[in-house]
Amino acid sequence: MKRPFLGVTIFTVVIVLLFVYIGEVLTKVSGEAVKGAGHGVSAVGATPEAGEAIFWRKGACYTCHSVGRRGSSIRAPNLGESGPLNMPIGARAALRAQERTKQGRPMAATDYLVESLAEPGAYVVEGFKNEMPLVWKPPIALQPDEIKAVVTYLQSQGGTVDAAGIDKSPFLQKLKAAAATAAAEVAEAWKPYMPGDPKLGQEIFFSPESPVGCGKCHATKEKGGDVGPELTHVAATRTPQFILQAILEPSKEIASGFDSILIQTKDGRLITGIVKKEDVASITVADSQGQLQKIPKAEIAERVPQKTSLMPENFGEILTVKDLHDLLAFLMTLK
Amino acid sequence: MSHLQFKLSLFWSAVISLIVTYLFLEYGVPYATMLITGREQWMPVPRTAMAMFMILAVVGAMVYVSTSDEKIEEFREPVLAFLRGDQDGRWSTWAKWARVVCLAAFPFLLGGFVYFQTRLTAASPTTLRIQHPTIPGAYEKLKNPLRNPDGTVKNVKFVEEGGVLYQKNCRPCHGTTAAGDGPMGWGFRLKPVSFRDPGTIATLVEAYLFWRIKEGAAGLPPEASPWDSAMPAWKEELSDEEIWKIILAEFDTAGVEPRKPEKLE
Amino acid sequence: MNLLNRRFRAAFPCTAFLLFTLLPLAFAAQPPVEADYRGFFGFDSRLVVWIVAELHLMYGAFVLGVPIFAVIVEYIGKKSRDPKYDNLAREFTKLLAAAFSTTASLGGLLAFSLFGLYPKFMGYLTGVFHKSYYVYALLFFAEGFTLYLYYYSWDRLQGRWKWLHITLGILLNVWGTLLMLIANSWASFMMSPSGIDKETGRFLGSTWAAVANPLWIPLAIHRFLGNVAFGGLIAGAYAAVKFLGAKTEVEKAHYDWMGYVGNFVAIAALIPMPFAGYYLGREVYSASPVMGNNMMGGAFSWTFILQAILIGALFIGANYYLWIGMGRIAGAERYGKYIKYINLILLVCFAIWLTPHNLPLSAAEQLAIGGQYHPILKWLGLMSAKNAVVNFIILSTFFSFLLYRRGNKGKPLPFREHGATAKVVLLAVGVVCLGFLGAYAGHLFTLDPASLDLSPDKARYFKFPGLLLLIQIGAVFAALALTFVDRGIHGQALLFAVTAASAVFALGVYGFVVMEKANPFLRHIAVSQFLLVIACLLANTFIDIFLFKGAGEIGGIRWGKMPVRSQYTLVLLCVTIVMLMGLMGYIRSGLRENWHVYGIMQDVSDTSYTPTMAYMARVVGSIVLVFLASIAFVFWLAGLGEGKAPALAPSGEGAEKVQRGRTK
Amino acid sequence: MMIAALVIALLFEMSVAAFGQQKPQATAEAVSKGKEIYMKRCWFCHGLDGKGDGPVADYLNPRPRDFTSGMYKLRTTKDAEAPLDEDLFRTVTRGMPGTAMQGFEGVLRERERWQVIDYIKTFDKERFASPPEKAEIGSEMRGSVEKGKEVYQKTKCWECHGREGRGDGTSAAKLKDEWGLPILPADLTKGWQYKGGNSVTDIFTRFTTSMDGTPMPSFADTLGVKERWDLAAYVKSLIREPQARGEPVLRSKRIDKDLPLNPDDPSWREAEPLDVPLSGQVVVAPRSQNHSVDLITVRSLYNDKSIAFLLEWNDRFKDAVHRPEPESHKDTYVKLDPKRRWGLRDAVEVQFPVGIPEGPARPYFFLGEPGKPVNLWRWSADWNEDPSRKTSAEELNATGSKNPIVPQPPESQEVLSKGMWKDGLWRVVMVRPLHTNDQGRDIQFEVGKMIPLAFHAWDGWKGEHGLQMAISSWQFLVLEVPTPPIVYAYALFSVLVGFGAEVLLVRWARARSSLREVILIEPAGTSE
Repeated sequence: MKRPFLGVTIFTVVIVLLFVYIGEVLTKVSGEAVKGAGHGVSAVGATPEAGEAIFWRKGACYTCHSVGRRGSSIRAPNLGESGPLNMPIGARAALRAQERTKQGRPMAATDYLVESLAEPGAYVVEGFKNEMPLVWKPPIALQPDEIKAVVTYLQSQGGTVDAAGIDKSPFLQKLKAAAATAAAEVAEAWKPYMPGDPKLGQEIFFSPESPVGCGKCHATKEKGGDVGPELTHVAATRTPQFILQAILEPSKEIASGFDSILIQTKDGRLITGIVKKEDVASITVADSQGQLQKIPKAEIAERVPQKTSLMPENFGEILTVKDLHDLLAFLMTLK
Repeated sequence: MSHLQFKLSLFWSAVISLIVTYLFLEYGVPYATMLITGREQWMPVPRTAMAMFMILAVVGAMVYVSTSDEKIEEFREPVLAFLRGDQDGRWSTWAKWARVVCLAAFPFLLGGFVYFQTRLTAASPTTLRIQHPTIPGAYEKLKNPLRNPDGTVKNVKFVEEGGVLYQKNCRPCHGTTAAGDGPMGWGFRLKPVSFRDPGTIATLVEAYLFWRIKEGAAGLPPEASPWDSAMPAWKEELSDEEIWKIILAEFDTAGVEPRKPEKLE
Repeated sequence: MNLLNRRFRAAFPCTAFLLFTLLPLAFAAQPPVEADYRGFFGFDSRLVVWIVAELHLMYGAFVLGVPIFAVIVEYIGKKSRDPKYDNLAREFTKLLAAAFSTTASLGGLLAFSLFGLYPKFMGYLTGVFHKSYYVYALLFFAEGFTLYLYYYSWDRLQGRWKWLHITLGILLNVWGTLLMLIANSWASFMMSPSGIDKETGRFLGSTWAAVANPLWIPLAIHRFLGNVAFGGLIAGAYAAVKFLGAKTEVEKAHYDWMGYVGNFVAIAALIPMPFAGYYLGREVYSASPVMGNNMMGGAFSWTFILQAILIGALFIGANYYLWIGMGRIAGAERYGKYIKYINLILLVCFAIWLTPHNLPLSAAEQLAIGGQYHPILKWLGLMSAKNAVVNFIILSTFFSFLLYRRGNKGKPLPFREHGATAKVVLLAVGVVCLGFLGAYAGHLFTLDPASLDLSPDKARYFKFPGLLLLIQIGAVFAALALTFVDRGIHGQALLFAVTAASAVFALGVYGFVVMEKANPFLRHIAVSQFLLVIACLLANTFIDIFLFKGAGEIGGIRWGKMPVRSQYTLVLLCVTIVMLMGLMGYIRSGLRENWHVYGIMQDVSDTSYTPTMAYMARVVGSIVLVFLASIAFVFWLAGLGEGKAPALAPSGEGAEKVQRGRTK
Repeated sequence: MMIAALVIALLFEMSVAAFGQQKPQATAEAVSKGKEIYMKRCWFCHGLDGKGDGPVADYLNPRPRDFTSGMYKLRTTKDAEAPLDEDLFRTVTRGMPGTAMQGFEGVLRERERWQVIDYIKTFDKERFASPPEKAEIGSEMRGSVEKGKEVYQKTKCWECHGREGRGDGTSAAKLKDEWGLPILPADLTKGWQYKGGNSVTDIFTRFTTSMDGTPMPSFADTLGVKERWDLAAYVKSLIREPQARGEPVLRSKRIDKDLPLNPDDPSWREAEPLDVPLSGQVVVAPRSQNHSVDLITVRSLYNDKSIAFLLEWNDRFKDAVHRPEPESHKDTYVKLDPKRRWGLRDAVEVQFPVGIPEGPARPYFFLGEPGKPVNLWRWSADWNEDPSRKTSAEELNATGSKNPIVPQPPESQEVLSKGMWKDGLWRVVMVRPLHTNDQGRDIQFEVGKMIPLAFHAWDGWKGEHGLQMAISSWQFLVLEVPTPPIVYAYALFSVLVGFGAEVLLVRWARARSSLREVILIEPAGTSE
């Protein structure tokens, strides 16, 4: 029994190895790209491929930026050909750098790209707001090498990849220093005063009876209203502090596309809300209760952009400390 | 058993079958292809196919000679006899010498083979593309807006307009009759596709063609190797409606029908 | 019963308990805010699910496939009163009982890992299918109880209670098939969802509508046949290993026979397999032309080359085993001369089947050929050519088998001696053939071209296959008539010739015409080919049964007189079909690409890409090795229970004998 | 299966051939059928009224035939006669090489082709009212190439077609057709562009019958039959078919002396030529489908320091002045202005990827793509004629056709180049060191590796500039290597191994033969 079994085992292994070999050969012959590589894994080396993986996964850049037809976010400039100036970011960077040089901050294309990651607020593309989180800070917390990879990915969009140039950029040094500070900050990270229960928080968020009823205006996943920004992935890009601030002081930073306007109609009504739809004949606004109102343009006497958010400013008063922590705990699960 | 009756031994039958197979593939098929297609040059059987067919032929021969113990014995006998040499003194002189020559030549043939295999030669890389790369999700569900739900064209005018667009924009490569033989194919190694070939657009849904025309070679996924495809990205110059019209005309010109989702019984 | 069997008895309730207490818990324990995906101790969660699912499926295939033919063998034993059949059925069931608890455990593991690693997706699936889970659980109980009842009551339910035992076996199959159908509906739902709102993915409330999705039945048929072939070949390999280790001639004879039966079962299931595959493929195209395209022309076209290699190995291997087997039959040497022709046909067909439409061309070849496609060989890559050669392979394999069967048969008895029964049965077979051939011919003659979106003038393309179907009816009756006048062999030859000429050559070539002129009609050609071949198989089988019933024997079959290489062939067949199972599992699952539920629910995990062939082959290869090793272990455990324990004894002598036999 | 298919296909071909070219009667029904076909296949170019003014006509050179003019180039009838139906049939069947007219064989059935001819003839009924007189072609005679050459000189064929037959004759630039538009004489070395076919009889027929609408006269009256067959033989001998060597691989030969910058240098004879076919640039706007350079012959040599390329291509005129205009992107293809004469320069360009690619991935074959730049060596005729320049080639980089093509800074310019034009043939040599210091922009040549390269060419006479050009697919360059000694060691080793294996096998077989005697005595042992 022993010897045939050994023979059969060897025979079996040989057949299976042959099968695996044919698989390898077919892969080679058919020129199948290594479709798996790069996805999900963190970057190794500053290559456009690694940067691409980070852009579309860990870095969560795609939640705001699209690249050409890839992705569907419109919060931030498209980095592909369909972006501003009809140029992909790699090509665009050179022009931006010239612009920045004229503004008194001399730099090259690569510097511009690094700067826009290091100091997102330094130059804001017209028509957009600076709402980019600092990528080297939590929750995204990219390592300097990973940021380098992302920059090479951006360079590969219409420009020349120049990994060496990134190292030379003064902004990378700044970024590294800032990242180090951030890491130190993480060590003594912000801690809530008390632990929250996400389940109760969810109830507060969605329950129609709750005094706040965030779900009337905000959506997570499929559920909720669409007056305010969708919060499905809010915790992936925002820190707890930011979220807390946004709840308590909603007007301090308003997400782009969610500015409210005040409309005065010809018959004297005043309507405040967020513009949801506008065409030649009419304008539809959503009010703070999530109700849609359609106003014919002919009836509008005046429209004034508001500096305040439509979101009520009184949550600090309505919510108990416990409610607030529950709500925050719930929001932090939205990654 | 009659010794007069000529019977080829199993070993030689196998060897001759393999040689005949090889000659058929190496010369027969290329010559027949030339005759049938009416072209002026032999069309070789691709090496990969050749290797596959020959491996099969060898497997087949091995299978056949091992179907019974007698056959194995019969097959092995000439080989062993050759290796053993003349031990009974019955071989003719030339047979003895032939054996010696064969034995002497074998190591050198092997050496030569190794030399030609290992010597640095530069063969141009094999190019292979996935024939129908996966259509991106954004295009997958598109329907030709110029067709009725039952597949008929809404207005014959569209086909005609598409025809003009086709002849103006696509004809230089894909040819007047969509046979992939347009004059601009001359310089391109990856020849333009013949739409008359039943394996091409006749097996595809129209959304697929829309994608290919709109995005061109630049929009191909990596495994479909866009490096040699000269297909332009027509989104630069043609509107969606024009592309849909061209698609109507392509099928009309080539005389084939697009693949339709089959009706579920 | 000794300790080990008791251990098995204990294992089942334990597993069942685990499965049915924890499973609902897993459903219920949906966290209020669920994660989409979870990791698995640092491993790739998709890989974990892949391996566990594939192993579960393989065990499941074995456990569902074996009872089908075990019961049939038992029934034959009852009819023929030959105890060797009963023993064989029992041995099959022993393997079954041993593998069953492993199957159940793997099923539990699969459920846990799915719920654990893909909570969101499984939440969705549970929302749609939770009702079917309970039915599944109940059926599982029934299956388990019936199996153990069937196995342990073998001795008690003998003699006049045998029918009750066979009924138990049939029940076992009923439960098994129902189980498979339910589990299968989940898998096919993921490929072709139904019963939900196509835009939002919202469940519309009817579980039945989701179960009865378009791919449910085609997939189930394909899986059913696959399971039978799988079971047969695993049992065959088991017999082969036992044969190689056998000490006595009796043992050898038994295991030789068992291997032969296993191979026979597999061939019987393999023959209709291509048709089931074609049906499934067609339905995939119907459900989503894009998925169909990816399958046959796109990213998955290369996996089908691999599949063709494996299936070719299966058919050639099965035939080869039969041919060697003819060596143990006195009198079979008369038919030896046919082997080379069958071999040639098989290889040529196989070569055509393997030829892809887009052959890899080097730049030089591209230049010489002047294009992407070789002007002649490209035709071999198209559907018509493939269909034709598949039919030819089936016919040849069947022919091989008939030769084998009549190996030791002498002169047939005059037909009238079989009495009226033979005539009635054969005429009935003729009428059945007349029925389906005629019905389909009628369908073709009256088919409205508009129903295929074809213009009316294309109706003329429907006539030719219709005509061939009518000719086939004539051929079937001619064959029967020849049988009635004691020319049965000529009748069979006539039918073979007509079928090969019409199904393979005429329709094979005609398929290209149709492909060009009336493409939507092409699938009717495939169905016609299928019906032509089936009619031939059916009529010839029955003619053969009566032809050689009671015919004189030239010599006996010397069971046990098989060379070692034949047993290795059985092992090869077994490994091949396990790899094939793994490969098909990958294709079926991979076709969805980055969708959990095709077109409805996107896979947004890190692993939502299609792996390369090389990676796939490595994973499937490992799964195959794990499966074979584990099932060998399970069989070894089952063998421990036997008192004689031939496997355990140091069998140096037997093995040496075998060794010596091999070198000779 | 396959054999059956072959047989059927063969039978089919034979049955078609058996029908011959018998023209069926032109009935009213045939004309109306012909009209249907015309409206599906022909009117795009030839126009609804057959005036050669279809919507596509403006993009074609030569323009489509105007059927109302009654003038046909390809006839077997006497000068100024209408063509025979068979002549038209031949053109419809085989097309006109070198033009946009493609053959319809295999698409239209024979009967359909006759029908469409019946319809075409209705555009100019008068012309076809009486049967035309057939020219005397007779059966083919064996001509003498030498005598034909004399006839070529004597008849002054070279005035238009050039001394070497490249269509570069002294009056070539001034020729006009029947409508007063500029027309170029045929380049007789390009057999693939002979509009009426390139067999000796075809050639004979052309100068016997003349080509209507063109300056090509009939020589039926001026030359004897024998002289004309001699001339035909000579013209046929001028044809140079592009060699299809199989692989598109340019083998660069290693020499141990300095690389020649002179195209006439005898060292070039040692290098193996590669014929590279080129197409019009139809990939991005502005597309041009009327390119003029359709074949470049390349040779390459290298030594331990540098690599040299010799590029040769036919160009009727030497154009060395450059006054480019901005390109317009208005239309998908460049519309032709048949009256326009251009004054731009000829140029040629070699394209390499910046790094040698590993694996099958390469930059896009036309100017690369973002992230995958290409290195261009552009030689231009105006620089060639400018004595103030050190070299006539410039190194540039491109990252896709959308992005501007950037010249490299002066310190990176390392390609030396020299071009010569003679008898309608440009010959250009480019030399560059194998390795440069500019690794981010230049190709670095490595011995034994497959290096993709592609070619671009501009013919100034046709107004080609910018993206209006002729382009090729990727070809491959390989710098040939001497076989390293280790390979010989491998071979020697395998000879020894083979010999050793043989010795063992023979010993085994001999030992076995004695064993076999034993087995034969004991036949029972075979079954296990």
